[in-house]
Amino acid sequence: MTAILWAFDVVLAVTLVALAAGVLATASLFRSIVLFIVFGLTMSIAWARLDAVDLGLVEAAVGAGLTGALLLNTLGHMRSQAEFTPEPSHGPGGRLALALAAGTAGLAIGAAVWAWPDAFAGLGDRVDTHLAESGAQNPVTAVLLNFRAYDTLLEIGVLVVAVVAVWALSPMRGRVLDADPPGLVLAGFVHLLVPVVVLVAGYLLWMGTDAPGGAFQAGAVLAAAGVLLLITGRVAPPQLQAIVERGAVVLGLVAFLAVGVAVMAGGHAFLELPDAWATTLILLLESLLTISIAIVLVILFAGGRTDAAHPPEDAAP
Amino acid sequence: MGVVLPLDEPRSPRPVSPVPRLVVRAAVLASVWWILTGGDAGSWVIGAPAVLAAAVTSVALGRPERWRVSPAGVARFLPFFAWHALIGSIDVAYRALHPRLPIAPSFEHYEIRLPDEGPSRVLFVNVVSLLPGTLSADLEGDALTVHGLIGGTGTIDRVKALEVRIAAIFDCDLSEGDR
Amino acid sequence: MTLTLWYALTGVALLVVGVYGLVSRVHVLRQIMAVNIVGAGVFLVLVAGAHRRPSGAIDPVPHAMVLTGIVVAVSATAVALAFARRLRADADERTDGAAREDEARAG
Amino acid sequence: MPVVDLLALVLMLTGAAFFFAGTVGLLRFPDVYCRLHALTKVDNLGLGFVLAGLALRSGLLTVALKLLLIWLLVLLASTTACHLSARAARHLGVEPWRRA
Repeated sequence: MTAILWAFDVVLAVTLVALAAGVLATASLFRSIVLFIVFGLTMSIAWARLDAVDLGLVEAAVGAGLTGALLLNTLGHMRSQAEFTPEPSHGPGGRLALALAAGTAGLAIGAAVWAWPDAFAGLGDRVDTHLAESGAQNPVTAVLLNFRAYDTLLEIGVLVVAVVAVWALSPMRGRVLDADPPGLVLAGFVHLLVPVVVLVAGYLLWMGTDAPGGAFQAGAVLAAAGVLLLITGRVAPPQLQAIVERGAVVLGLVAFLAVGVAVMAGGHAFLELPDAWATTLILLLESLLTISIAIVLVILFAGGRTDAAHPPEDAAP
Repeated sequence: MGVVLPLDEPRSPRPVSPVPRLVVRAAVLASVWWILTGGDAGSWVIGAPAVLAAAVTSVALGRPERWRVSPAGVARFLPFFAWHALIGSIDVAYRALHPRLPIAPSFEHYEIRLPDEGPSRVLFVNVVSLLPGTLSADLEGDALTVHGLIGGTGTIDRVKALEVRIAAIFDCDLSEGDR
Repeated sequence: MTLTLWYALTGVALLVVGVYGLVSRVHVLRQIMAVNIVGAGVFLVLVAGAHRRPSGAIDPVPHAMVLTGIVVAVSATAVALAFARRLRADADERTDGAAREDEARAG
Repeated sequence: MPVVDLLALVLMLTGAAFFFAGTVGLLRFPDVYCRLHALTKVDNLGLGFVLAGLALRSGLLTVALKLLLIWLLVLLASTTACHLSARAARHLGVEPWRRA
């Protein structure tokens, strides 16, 4: 059995590196992006192999799905002549020098990894000791929303900043999204699938406290439904002018800060969840985070601001 | 007898109330939630709002249609589907592995008789792609383009037979389809 | 060779491929994908390293960090792509403007 | 090995065989339309067999139902993707292959 698993690990690793090389070497940008999506999906298998199911879920939804959709959307914006761009060559000497430099850096990092001790507890033992008081059975969720809630607070902050940046960069003039009517089959698909996706997002959210899953997975899955609605023309691109959407964007951040400050009234430190309330607070925070993450990712996909001052022109190229 | 599922009645003179649709869909989605969580009673804290949100989404996305599902039609369809999906796969697998690749692909055209835009059509067009040698390649109005892997008149015959089975699920009358 | 070491070295290999791609490719979309591949390599090293507990369980802290990292990476990618689109739109506008001026001069 | 596990193993190996045949079809069939036949029909049946094997191994009704739900969603997604791919290919004017 171990021999089969080793063969699997070898095939997986070779596939990953070959896909990465393919992404960067393929002449057609469209193919390159498709390979990148396959790379993300293959990464999620690697996460599963390393017992990182939480990461596998996020990678499949975000790394492969959403990043791929973002890239394809941008490629669509960049007009078709951008599709085949011959990469200017650095000349054999230049390429060799670049490869040597990258290879040397790799060897140095590889040597450092090689020197790792075989056994290393890290912070795992401390997480295990305090897991019972975290309010979550899934250690990854416990770390995210309790032990290192600072990280998550800052992360949701990063998401909000990203929305502001994207919004500032691109008033959505010109082509919004494909104006092609979805057709009966796609419309039927969306009609059946989106409600189920909403349910699955709720399920991932619920599961997150004691098994792989949580706000990030749920938010990413919900965002996928939003993107599907967006590209099939079932909903207009988010109108950031609308108070509801602005509210949804900052909902997670505000709730996180509010909870962090509120617990201080009980004599706790900032973001130090009281043991008795931890489970409830985590579930509440995760629910609000899910909504914010989903709306942020959809806005990032839509890739720009639509407002009264810059009404989107019709999709005619 | 048929279970009335809320969806479309294209020529209905009165607007149809969304409430029965909402209730039926919420019930269906609640059973999906039950399956997902393995019947965990505590999960309804998240489950109830999630089911409600999903049901509202479903109703908001659909047109106010009304359609019926005949349990007898479903009961007759399932073995038909299972058998033909199996045969279809074995057939393609055989052709793919055969050294001489015995295929003769062609496009065929078919006029759909199932009612316009309804869920029966969506099911029909999707299932066509799972049956032996047929694949729905395009749809414009009532005109379905089928890609046949083996060609010949068999392609259209199989599609026609499927349409009758689908019509039985939804209690549709195919004879008035040429409106 | 342990599972940890194998996947950590795979991560290093991805990092090398990504860095080489980043400096040798010119198209902005491919550079953005190269950065993402570098990120994937780093994440793989981190998570492989989290697989070394004597108990056989995983160390959840790097997992949580990488989970955060993936979401931050997608937002960074989105911002980078917004920059790319903006650059492209401005470049197009300049070419269109130049073309119009040429037309005006010719006509 | 208990009979149930043996049966599950047989089911999963059957599924794997279908996946293999589907992949051979993807590689050997001459054009996009024929390849879609292989992917849509054969791979989905293969997945059905694998999931049936997994359901049998778990021995739990809720797990079996969950796997059935997954299979139905995959069927829906892949027949939709198949139709959209074929449609896009036709609209782009991809010529179907004819035996010479």
